[in-house]
Amino acid sequence: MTLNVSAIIRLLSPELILLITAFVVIGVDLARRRQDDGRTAATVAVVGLLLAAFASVLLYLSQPGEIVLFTMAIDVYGLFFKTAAFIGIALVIIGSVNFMAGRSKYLGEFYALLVFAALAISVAVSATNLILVYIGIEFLSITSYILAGFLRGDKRSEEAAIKYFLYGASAGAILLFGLSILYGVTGTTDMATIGDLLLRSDSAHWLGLVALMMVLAGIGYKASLVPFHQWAPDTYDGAPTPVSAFLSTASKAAGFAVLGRVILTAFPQFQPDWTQILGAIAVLTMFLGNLTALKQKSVKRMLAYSSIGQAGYILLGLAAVNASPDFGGVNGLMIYLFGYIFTNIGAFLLLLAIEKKSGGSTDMEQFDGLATRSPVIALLMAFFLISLAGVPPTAGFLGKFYVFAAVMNQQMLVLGALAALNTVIAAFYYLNVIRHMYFSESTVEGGVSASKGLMTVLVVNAVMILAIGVFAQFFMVWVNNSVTMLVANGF
Amino acid sequence: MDLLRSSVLTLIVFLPAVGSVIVALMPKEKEDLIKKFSIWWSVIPLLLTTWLAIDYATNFLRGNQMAYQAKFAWIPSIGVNYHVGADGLSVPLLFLTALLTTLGLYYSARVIRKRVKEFFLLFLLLATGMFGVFVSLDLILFYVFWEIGLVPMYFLIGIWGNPKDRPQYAAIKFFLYTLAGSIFMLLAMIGVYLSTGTFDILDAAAKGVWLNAPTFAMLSFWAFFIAFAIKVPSFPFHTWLPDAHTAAPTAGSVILAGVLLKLGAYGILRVLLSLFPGQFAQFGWIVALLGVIGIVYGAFVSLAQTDLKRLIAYSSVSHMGYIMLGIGAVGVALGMKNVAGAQESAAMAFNGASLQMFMHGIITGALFFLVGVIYERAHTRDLKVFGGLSAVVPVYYATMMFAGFASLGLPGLAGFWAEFFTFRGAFGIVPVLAVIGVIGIVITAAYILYRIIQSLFLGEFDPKRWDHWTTVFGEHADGPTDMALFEKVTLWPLVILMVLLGLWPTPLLAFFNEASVNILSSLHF
Amino acid sequence: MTVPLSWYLIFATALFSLGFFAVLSRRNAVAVLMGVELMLNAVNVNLVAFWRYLTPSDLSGQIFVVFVFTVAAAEAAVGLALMISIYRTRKTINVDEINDLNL
Amino acid sequence: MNYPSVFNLTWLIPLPTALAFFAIILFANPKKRLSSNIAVGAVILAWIMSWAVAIVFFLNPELTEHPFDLNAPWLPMGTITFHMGVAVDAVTAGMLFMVGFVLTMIFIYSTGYMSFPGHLDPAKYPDAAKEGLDPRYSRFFAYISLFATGMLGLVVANNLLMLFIFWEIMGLCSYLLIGFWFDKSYPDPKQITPKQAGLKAFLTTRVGDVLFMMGLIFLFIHAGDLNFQAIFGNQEFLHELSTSTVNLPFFGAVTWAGLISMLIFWGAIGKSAQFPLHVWLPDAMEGPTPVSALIHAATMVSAGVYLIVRMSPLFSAAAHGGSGVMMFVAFIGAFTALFAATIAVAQKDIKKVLAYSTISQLGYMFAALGIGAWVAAIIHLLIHAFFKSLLFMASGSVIHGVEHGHHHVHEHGEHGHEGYFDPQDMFNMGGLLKRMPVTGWTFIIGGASLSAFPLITAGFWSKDEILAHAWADGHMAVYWTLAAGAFLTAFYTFRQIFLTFFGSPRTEAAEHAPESVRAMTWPLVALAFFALFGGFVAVPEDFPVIGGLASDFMAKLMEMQGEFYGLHVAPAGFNWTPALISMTLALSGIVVAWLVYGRKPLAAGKPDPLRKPLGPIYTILENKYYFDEFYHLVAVRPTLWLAQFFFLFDRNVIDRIVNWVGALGRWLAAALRRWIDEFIIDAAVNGAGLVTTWTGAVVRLIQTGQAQNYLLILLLSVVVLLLLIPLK
Repeated sequence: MTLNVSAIIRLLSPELILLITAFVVIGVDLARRRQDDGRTAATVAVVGLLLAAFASVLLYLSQPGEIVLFTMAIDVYGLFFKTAAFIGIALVIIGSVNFMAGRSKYLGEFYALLVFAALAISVAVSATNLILVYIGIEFLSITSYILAGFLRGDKRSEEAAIKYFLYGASAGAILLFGLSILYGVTGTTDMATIGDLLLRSDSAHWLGLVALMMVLAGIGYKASLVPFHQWAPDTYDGAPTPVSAFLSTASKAAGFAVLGRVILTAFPQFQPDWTQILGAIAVLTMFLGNLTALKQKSVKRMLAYSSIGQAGYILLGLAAVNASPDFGGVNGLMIYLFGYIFTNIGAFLLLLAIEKKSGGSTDMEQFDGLATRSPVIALLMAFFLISLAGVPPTAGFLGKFYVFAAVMNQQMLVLGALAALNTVIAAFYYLNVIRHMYFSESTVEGGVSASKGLMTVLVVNAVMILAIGVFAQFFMVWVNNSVTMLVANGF
Repeated sequence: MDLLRSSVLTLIVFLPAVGSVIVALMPKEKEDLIKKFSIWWSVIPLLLTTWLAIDYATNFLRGNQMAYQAKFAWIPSIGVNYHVGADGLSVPLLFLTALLTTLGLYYSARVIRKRVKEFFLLFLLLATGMFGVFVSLDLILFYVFWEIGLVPMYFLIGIWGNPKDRPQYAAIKFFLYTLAGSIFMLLAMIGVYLSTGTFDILDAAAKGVWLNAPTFAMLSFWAFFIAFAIKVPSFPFHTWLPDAHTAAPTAGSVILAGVLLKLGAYGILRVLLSLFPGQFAQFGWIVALLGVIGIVYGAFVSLAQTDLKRLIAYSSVSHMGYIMLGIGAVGVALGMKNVAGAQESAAMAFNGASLQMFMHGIITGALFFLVGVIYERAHTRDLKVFGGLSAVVPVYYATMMFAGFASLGLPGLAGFWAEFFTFRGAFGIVPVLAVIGVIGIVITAAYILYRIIQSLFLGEFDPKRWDHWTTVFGEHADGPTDMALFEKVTLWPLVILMVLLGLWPTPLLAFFNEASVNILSSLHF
Repeated sequence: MTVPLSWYLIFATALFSLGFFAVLSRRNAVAVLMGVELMLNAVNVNLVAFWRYLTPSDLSGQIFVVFVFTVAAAEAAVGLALMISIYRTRKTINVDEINDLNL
Repeated sequence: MNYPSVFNLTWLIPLPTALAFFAIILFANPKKRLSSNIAVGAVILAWIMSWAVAIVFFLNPELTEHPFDLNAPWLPMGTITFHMGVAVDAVTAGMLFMVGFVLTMIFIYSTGYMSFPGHLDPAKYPDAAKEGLDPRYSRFFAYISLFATGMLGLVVANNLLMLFIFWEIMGLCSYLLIGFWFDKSYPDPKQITPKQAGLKAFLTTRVGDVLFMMGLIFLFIHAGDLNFQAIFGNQEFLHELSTSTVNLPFFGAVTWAGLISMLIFWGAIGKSAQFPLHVWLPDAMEGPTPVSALIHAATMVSAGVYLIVRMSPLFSAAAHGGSGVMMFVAFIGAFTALFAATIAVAQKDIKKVLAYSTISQLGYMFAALGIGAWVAAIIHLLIHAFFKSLLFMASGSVIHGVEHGHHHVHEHGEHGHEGYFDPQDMFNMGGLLKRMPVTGWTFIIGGASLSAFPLITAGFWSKDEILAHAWADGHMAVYWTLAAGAFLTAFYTFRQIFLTFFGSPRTEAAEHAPESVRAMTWPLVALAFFALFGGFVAVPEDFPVIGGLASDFMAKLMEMQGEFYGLHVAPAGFNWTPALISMTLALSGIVVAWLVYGRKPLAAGKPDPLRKPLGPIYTILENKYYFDEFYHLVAVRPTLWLAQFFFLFDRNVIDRIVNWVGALGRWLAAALRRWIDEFIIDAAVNGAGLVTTWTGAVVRLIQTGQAQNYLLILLLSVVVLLLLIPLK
């Protein structure tokens, strides 16, 4: 399939926009004056991200299914994740302007890095070639390391970065090892071809499995799946809060997207195997995340564990993937992630307001009586938490509903029951924060305040959460379309 | 008229939510405005439900149909619809909900003093959840409203609960317990879809659920049942109730006892009965058994209480047992199609259970208001410090007598009919269990008379025994003052209903009987 | 007589394990990073061997190796920068001493 | 069939008093006199209507063949509709005649009786004390109005469900009225107070009521209806009911008719205070005396008898089907008749004696029903109501007088003895006939009637009828038991009369007791008339001399009505032997009483002369065979104990289970953390160390930091995943 240049430019327009944006951001930053708090660079970055998102939507609407440059599939599946990730990162940027302004001198780089991360995600979720998968993941990782350690001189931030770095580098090597085996077995790096070839040769079966396991580890760590999750709590906890928001949402979504595409296109015939393994991993992830979150005293760390727990639910969609049009699993994963991005970004960014008041602490005590001190912030937090807990009519409910439905559809009753049980456990610690906010007497005087940008982000997130829950059909049409294409393409 | 009929349920359901949004937009200093607005706003659903009842009675009572239906696609890709409708079972319960909501708001306007705006906002939101459950004809919609009702109640208990009663513990227990049940119900609902291809209750019932997969059918049945049984609550899932009721603010307890508990029973009748008649026939005896245990056990435990509110909370366990007994009997009867008289008995048991839903709502609602009346004055609910109030606060005494005797099932007052019909049905179907159940009647009389009436009202009033009296408005007082006007306005409508329905239950019974005949005949019974 | 493919593979696996062992056993972060580089290069051996033995006509194996080199370099750059930054604040790059964030 | 139009009034009969109840509690409450006027007016209206209906029925005996029945649709029940309605047959007419009249008399009497009570402190209720009326005067009239509604409704109800409803409403009123003086307490903590008595009454009868309801429900299930005429007019159904059986644990196979009858009879046992549920009635005397007269003598307690009268066709069908339920009724009745009479002998409280006598007399009626003497039971029911309410009201008048006397003494400055004074204790009385002649003489008339003083009292005729039946039908055990009871009845009645009215006053209070107001004495006189002459409605036709002279229309009427219901209730006929025996026994009872108490009046402060000769038996009787203590031990205590047990069980077991689950979760969380820290990581590290040791490498080569622990886990996880592959 050969395409002319203009077609390629059209299809890669989101990536190109991001690339240009990133450089413009750096350029703007170079021209920045002292008193500027990075607002200009951030604005450019946000505009670029939103433009890219817009471009993705336009592309989505044209229902493409082309492979560009032999390595990138510009299909609705990828575009869905791109859109979600771009919007998510844009929200993170808007919310973090005030926070970052006082903390770092290199604001332009920060926003540029986030744009680069968006680009990395964009590449990764489109990749149909092992090489590009690896490049995309590593690109994302490297930007993430820098972002996590962005607050130079901040011990926690640095530690978060180095832990993430060491873990990520090793995991990347394992991923690479796995990919090399895949290449060795099939002689190609194109995933669709690999899928075909593996289907035809029985002898390569066990080697394929080895590759699968390694790929699972190498990509699974991005999605913070147990047992590849251990970096996550420390990194989410230590990294600057906007970065944690990014890592636990857009980056994680990319992990799931890539994992989904790889195992669906390269390993379709291993479905019986990965169904079981992913199911087990999902259960482990849920239990470990939720049970550990129970004990946390810092809300940020609690959210870190909670996002591990959430990853477990999301993975259910992949574990229970099937060909049914309504509860196929992948659509559950996607709608879950879509809602989760808004919810978790909201919850994490809201911590900025708390940190500002407390000087960095996000302990439960900081939340005591928040409802009387800052009712709007408390209400938003409660709303995010309720969505995370999966109470209707929020996005969190819709996502859970779809992944549960997929699990039930595959008649994995035990898995469904365990997931349901986890919902209850999780509700306990989410409600615990609400309890502190609404029921407890304040131990701290005075309300917390959020900058305009942050407030906007929080409200937008809340509205989106509600919108996804209520106008579910609108979003489900998008999701289902994406899945249909994916299924038509490979699976 | 047709437009009104097709939109009235939607209006009833969402008006309170709209009201709570409006309250949210009001400045929180304007407490008076918030209170007045909420009360009057809640009157609109009350009027609408009243109209609904009258209209249903005049036009649909012999029509054998689900009236006021409205159906829009919500998530058409999986066949989830916004599908609402009301029949003889839901119409009275809608009215009950509207009535208790208005009364609760009206009462709370006088006694809620902290965080007023949030209270009224949440209370209105709660109404949406409750109305929604009673009109939903789609499983997912049902679940959504079911959960929506959960959240405001959590806040009501936690924030406005009495600090002495561990409200935070009670609130979280209430929430988690209910959630634990309902999340499995969600799985079962998905199962219904996978089996029938629809989430619509009526369609799914017509198609039959898991007809060829008895194991799935059984699992689904239990998932649904446990969710409902927790909400009812049926023994042994009842332990959240005493804590929640005791801790909740007065109006919260009223709604909790008056309406929220009914959601579970309603769910069993509306959802479980029509979707899983086969399993119901098979396991109906367990339902009935739990009901009987609940009746007797709850009554005995009530008898041991010395805290007035906790006593009434446990009495709810006992009274909800009647509902479970009735429902269980209906289930057992489904398996007795060839037995003469089983059909009649089933209809009566159905009527008894649904009557109990309504009657318990007004009676226990009134009782919780009455607890509030004394608590606002004495600031204790310990029965040991009272006595002789009959001579001091005669109006309060009289009101309590009506509610108390209605609660113990005295003929001529509302509670009797529920008991009578339940037992009439149960004796025809599960006589052995029913015989055990009647022990509860005696014990009920014992705790109402011995614990409540005697401790509170009889004997000589001794002002020395308790000296923290205030008036209901918080001013110091030397002894109890009789019910204030707003308390009378709150309680007397309920008392009037108790008497009227006690003497002439026919109008209410007509609704329920219609539903029972329809639902049972739709089960080819 | 040519060297069989399996020799390369065994060598690569050994190298990979050695790298991993270094990653696990060295306390100095720079040494850990070197371990990672070793692992990546082990894979490169794999890739080149596969290319040479299986698909000499298709360049994708070689391209892969080139990209791995690039990525490894970028990774090393970022990693070293991080370590410098850490050394400035902590005066150590001992991995086991960088441990303020706990479970 | 054209009915006299007055029958259409029937459904209105319970209405005026019901309206009076609501009018008083809602509006008239603060105005005491207005309240009583409303109540009295309402009851007079009810009385007029009752008598209109009753008398018209008496005048048209052919109506017994077509009892009046008026129905209106009421309760939709599945596909059928249950009807409410009223019916008038001879039994209803007779009851209406009695109830309407007695109610009115007692209402009027109450207006006088409910003056400011002695146990209250006038300082606390200045307004009421000034008026000289009970502070809760209005409330009292509201309650008795409601009660009147219950009783009248019960009588006119045409189905068992309505009967049950009114039955329970009366139970409520009984509870409220017994505990009317809820703030009364006694220095002796063992003495039961009104509030406890009310509770006891309600709960005891509740036991019976629940069984009654079960019977009702079973009947409903089988008959599909509860209308009396529908059920009893259907001989086929009754036959079927008496032949189909049900297997019960312990009892084996019994017929449905037998079971239902038995259950319903238990309702009557509770309501009519028969053994073994008799314990509440004596304590019910804690209520104001009009209440005792009304509820616990004339009307409510006899409703139990009325119920069995109503249900007799079923009982008789059950008996035909071989069930022993009729024998059981006869046994309980006869036993109670004698049993209660023995207790009455040793009571010192004027009202308690009457209470036990009521129990005993109700026992006669049940015995009559048990042996099939349907007519006799009804007649005795009606006549007993008159003389027993008379006796109670007269005793109330006495109490009132003594209390006033007591106050009089106190007001005049003799504060010598501050101890508790019991105005109901007969040993505090004596010689009252002179002080209170109307009360005294009417009491004596009532007492004579109760003792079945031959020929001139109504009680003689009605009781004789029962005894004659027992004799004629060969129920010798019943006969002799009842005859012995008759002796005791005469004895304790005249013991009471002698102790109260004769001799000289034993206390100053009795000395100063005034005659009661006219509102109280006039009803006594009116009732005395019926106590004397009411019996002439049932003089056996073949009674010597007066047999044909006096009318026996009532007996005839009931006979006809009984025939209609398929009950064969031919009159026993007059027989000298039993008549003479019972006459002799009654008279000898009076004579013995005179010998013990009348011949040599008891002096003040002296114990009961019976105490010595009877010895321990007296103590047992005085303590009512220790039934209260026994029930306390086997019913009350275990119930409370059980309640406590269940409560603790709930808190400590069932509730804990949930908390345990919660705690388990938290524990797991903690454990997981520990486990990961200590077990997995340490083990992994140690394990890796071991491996290195084995391979001869440097010991403790691996000294991981936390980040490297993570990496180790990463490695191990991958290894584990790879190890899974061979399992495939």
